[in-house]
Amino acid sequence: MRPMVEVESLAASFGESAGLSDISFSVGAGELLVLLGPSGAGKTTLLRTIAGFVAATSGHVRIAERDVTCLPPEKRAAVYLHQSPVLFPHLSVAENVAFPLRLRHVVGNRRSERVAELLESMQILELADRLPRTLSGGQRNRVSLARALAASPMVLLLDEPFSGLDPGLRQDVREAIRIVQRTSAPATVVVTHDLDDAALLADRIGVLINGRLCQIGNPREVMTLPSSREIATLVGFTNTLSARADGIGNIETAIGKLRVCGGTVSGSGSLMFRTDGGRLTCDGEFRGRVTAVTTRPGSVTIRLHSAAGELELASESGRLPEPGDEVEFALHRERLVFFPGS
Amino acid sequence: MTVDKHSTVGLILPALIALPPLIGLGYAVTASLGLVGVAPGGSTSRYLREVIANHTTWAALGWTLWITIASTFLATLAAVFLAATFRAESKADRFGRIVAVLPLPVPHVVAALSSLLILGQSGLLARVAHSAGIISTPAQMPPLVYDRLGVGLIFALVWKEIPFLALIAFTVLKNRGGMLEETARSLGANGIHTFFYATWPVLWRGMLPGIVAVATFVAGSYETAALLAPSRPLALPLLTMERYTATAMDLRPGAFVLAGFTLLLSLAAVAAYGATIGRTDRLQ
Amino acid sequence: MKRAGIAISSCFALLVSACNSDRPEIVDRAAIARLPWENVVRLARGSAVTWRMWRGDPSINAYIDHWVVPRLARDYGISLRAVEGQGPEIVNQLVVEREARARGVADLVWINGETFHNLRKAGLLWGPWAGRLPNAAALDSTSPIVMRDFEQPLDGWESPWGRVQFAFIYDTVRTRDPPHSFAELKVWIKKHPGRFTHDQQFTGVAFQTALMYSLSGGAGKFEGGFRPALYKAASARVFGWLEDVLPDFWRAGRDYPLGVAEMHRLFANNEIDFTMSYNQNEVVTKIRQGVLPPTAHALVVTDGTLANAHYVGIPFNAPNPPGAMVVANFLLSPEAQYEKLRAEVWGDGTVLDVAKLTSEWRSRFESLRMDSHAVPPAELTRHAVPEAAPEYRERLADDWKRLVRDRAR
Amino acid sequence: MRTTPIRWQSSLLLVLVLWTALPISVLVISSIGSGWFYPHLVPTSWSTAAWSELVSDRRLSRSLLTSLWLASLTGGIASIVGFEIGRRVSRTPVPLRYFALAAAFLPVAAPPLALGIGLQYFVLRAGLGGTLTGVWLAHSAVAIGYTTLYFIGVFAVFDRRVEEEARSLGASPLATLARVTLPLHRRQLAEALLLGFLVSWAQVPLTLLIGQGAVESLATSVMSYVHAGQDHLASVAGLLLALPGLVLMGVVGSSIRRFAVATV
Repeated sequence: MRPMVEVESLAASFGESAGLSDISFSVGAGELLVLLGPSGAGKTTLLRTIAGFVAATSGHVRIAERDVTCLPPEKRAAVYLHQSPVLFPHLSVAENVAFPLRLRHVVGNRRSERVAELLESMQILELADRLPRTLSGGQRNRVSLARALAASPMVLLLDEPFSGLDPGLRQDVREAIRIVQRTSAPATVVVTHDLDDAALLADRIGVLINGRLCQIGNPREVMTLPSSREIATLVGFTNTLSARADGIGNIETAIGKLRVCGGTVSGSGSLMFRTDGGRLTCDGEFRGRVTAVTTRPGSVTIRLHSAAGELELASESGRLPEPGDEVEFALHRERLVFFPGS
Repeated sequence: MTVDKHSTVGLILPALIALPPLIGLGYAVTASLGLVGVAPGGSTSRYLREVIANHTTWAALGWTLWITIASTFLATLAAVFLAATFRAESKADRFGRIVAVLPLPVPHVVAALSSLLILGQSGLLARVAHSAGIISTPAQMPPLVYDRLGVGLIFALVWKEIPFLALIAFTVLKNRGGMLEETARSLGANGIHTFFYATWPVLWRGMLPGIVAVATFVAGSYETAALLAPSRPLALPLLTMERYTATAMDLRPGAFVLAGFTLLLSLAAVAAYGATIGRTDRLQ
Repeated sequence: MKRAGIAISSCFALLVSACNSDRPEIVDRAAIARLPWENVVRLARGSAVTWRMWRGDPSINAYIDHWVVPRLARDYGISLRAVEGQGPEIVNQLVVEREARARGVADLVWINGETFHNLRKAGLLWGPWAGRLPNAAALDSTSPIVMRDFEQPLDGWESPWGRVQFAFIYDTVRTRDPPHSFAELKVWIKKHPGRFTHDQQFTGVAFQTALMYSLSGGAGKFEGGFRPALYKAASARVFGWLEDVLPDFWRAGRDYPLGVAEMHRLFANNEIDFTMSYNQNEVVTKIRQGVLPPTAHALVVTDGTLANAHYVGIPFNAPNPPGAMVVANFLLSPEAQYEKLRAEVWGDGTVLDVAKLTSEWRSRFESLRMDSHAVPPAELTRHAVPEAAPEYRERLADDWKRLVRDRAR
Repeated sequence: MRTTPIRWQSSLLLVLVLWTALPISVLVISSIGSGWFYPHLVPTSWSTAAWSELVSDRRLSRSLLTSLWLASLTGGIASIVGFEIGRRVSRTPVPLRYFALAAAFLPVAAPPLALGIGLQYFVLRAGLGGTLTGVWLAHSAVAIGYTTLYFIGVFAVFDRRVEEEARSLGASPLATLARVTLPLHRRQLAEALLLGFLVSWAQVPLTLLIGQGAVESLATSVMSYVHAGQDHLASVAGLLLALPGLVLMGVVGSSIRRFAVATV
């Protein structure tokens, strides 16, 4: 796929927040990259540097093979959308969407047709004459995206579009983003904290920590084989056991010995796995005492105290233990990840 | 649109506005040292010493200070009282707030003229007193204009200051008053207690920058003093103008000393304003 | 953003040039003095003349704005504009303009004794020019009051305009038998505490000067230039007289009205029983304007009432000297002097010698009926006393401020 | 939440109305009453002579026109320059903002008389002494201080993300200013124009010093009429001076409150 936006060893700093250093990646037309990372990792700074609101101290940004590093925002064909949708308060919805068209001297009924078309695609045609302050959160998001589409951008940069939205609204926004993908297929970069949104939307995921792009790959790869301890905790590896590896697959931990497929580096480190990395079975080789049972929408997790400390496992079967029961559990070898070092 | 390009421009432009007063101060200082102006000789502190030694200078300064403090104090008192009275959203309250603010755009010279017509020795007040039989000739009327206490002048200045301070008081109470007072009330404080422990602390901090601004403006006001101030002691602006237009050449540099001095005072006011703004900012 | 900046500054520059275009360029100044009169008039035709004068008297303003201005425009195409400026301000203004080497604002200035003295001393007047005015031929050249300004020869540096005499104004109802001399005045003041005062400007100093002459044996002693020793003794008597009477002054002499207008307001509002004017006929015009009550009447003291003339001068940096000369000449014309003399207009004495005029003008001047409220001309001339050297007045004004007004009481 | 009991309020309102109306009504009576001397409580006769002077006497109408012309020009330049400076200052880092605030407050705090005395030499050198332009520049120097303070307040609360969105959607800096920033601030610009207008409208000492008597505004004419003892003409000039402010208060009334909120 032809890269629509390329970032090459980019570095930038913005006020007190972490400076970006040596970041390189590219996103093809129609592809959606999600940027994950703890807050203050520089995700927004990276987005604003691509958009042109922050000056890169070194490195290059190319959009459709054109070097835009030194160009002002309006000449980059990259539309940046703020966290909560920002509409022009003095213009109606139709006028907001028409704004980019006016700038590109699209006139007369060609423009009004295009506006109607865009509003139609976002299913908000009936809001055409409304003023922004009279719209609901979801409607404002759709207008903002429709307006972005009107600029027919080559690159779409969405800064935390889901933050602060209730589940129903998140679904609505995800749907709107897909429409954008389908209609003008810009290269899209979305910054978010939410793993579900990342998994549902992303063609690829990039993890940013302290201003460095630590890992980039398809969702499954990043979610199951995090390349560092921080990424692992970020993508949901909540259980950590201190362990020693002998280099050929045997791992010694406080709760017992176990094998891991594939060779690992020898030496002490920590073994990490998600709540679905183990399950309660009557003939499990490990023992633990249940301390709490929490039911979350869509999943039940059991918190148990083992020789190696607190662990949290997802429970599949209907039977639920009571806090205080002694249970046995087994670990799925292929879902464990070992990281050497402290 | 990087930040640094703008900060330099953002710095130069405001500095341009401060240029006229600074140039004025520069010229006033050089002229008062005799370096420039009518009889430019070598730099001499003669004029400076003459003004400082002259008792009319201190009388003028003292008197203008008295007028400034008296009028600003009364206006603040009235503004706070108005703010406390017309608090609610009823029609009467809103009407009260509008009337209180009405004189804001009326020029100072108009207030001074009205004060002259009302409080003059033979003004409206004297005629009311006459028709009420309290006095028979104007001479029996206590002098309220061109008088040592400057009552007429204070009346005009207060009439002009109240709208400005009241507006600030209304705004401060609307934005920051509410919650604090409700908590005080819920803790059983009666009207007066609430005022002193909840309303007043917020109010005076919020009004402080406005009070400093108004005091500075009143101290420098020329037209009100020209119409209402006494011939002795001369108000500072009048003394400055009298010396500036004096035909005797050695009196003129004294005007520059006084002008320079008042400009320095306004610099101090800016510092005071900065300090109060700083404090109230930290409060928000 | 740069384009916007350029646009703003260019329209600003345009504005500045537009406002300055009405100033005529300056003709070679010295040459004008030698030009024949027709050329001067040709140069002045269609030009603008700014006249800085005291605008504190509505009747004088009416005479200038509604009588003089239209005629100048009709006869000479000159657009005359009067702007505010009394003696001290005129001197100060010219000093500041010379110091800043700036183009002058005023073409003509209304001045007299003290101001003429200061301007001449500081070389702030243009000229000499007055001698060349055609109408100057009709001046009352024999009268010391017209041809000598506070004992200073005119030498063509200023052109006479009018004659005035100092007079008190009192209310015939409130004061049945007014005092006729300074001695009687002193007795009257003590008997009516708080009902007498004088102002701080020109007319107030005139009162003090007249008092000085009366207390030191008449104006004759003060002729022949300024003698400091005489001044010291004479002024001591004046301040002694004042100190003695001050407790019975209005507000016990602690405050003083600023100018003659404030005096009239205090008098009209029954706060004091005397006001003063350096124009014997002012009482007439002020009654017509409703500023003074109809029962007011002028009064002249027997010890001698100051008479002096007032003049017009041309500043050293006047942008339009020819225009100023034509205006000065018009002011000396018989019709201008006659209109000015009429009591219901201004009542300002003429500086012309009626005998030198044509018979038709002579009869019109003599037939002018004196208003009942003013002092009869005969009595006026009998008591007329010329002003002495300007230094007397200047020193008296400054010393009074220092010794009387500003002294802690 | 009220601190003074209700029944006091109506009488307080009456006192407030009297206090505010008295000075203005005295001017009205004085402007149409003739022969209003002590001890008459009410003028002996009424006449519109003073107001007819507005037509006949060139001096009063001339000073009215001068004032209108000066005040609107000052208002214009002050709102434009104030807007531009306020906009740029809001982009500078915070410490610089305090410097800008102090710089802008200086011409406001400096007493106009002292300012006039200090600047008269330079105005004369520039050949602007006694000219309308000179006086206009002096008034603008002060008015711009006021409007800059006002706009620094306005832009401190302005959400600049709207501008970023416009730029990102392809608008050049100028297009952003023309299509977004300016339309959003139409009302504040009008208020700044009013503010600049009122600063020049009420100014006296600067007009006297820089205008050197050749430029007579309505405000200075009030003083010269008082010194000439013509109280009725002074009252006419005074009422004309008070009028626009009071009328505009009605029209822009509520926003005057917002204006103060922005500056404090």
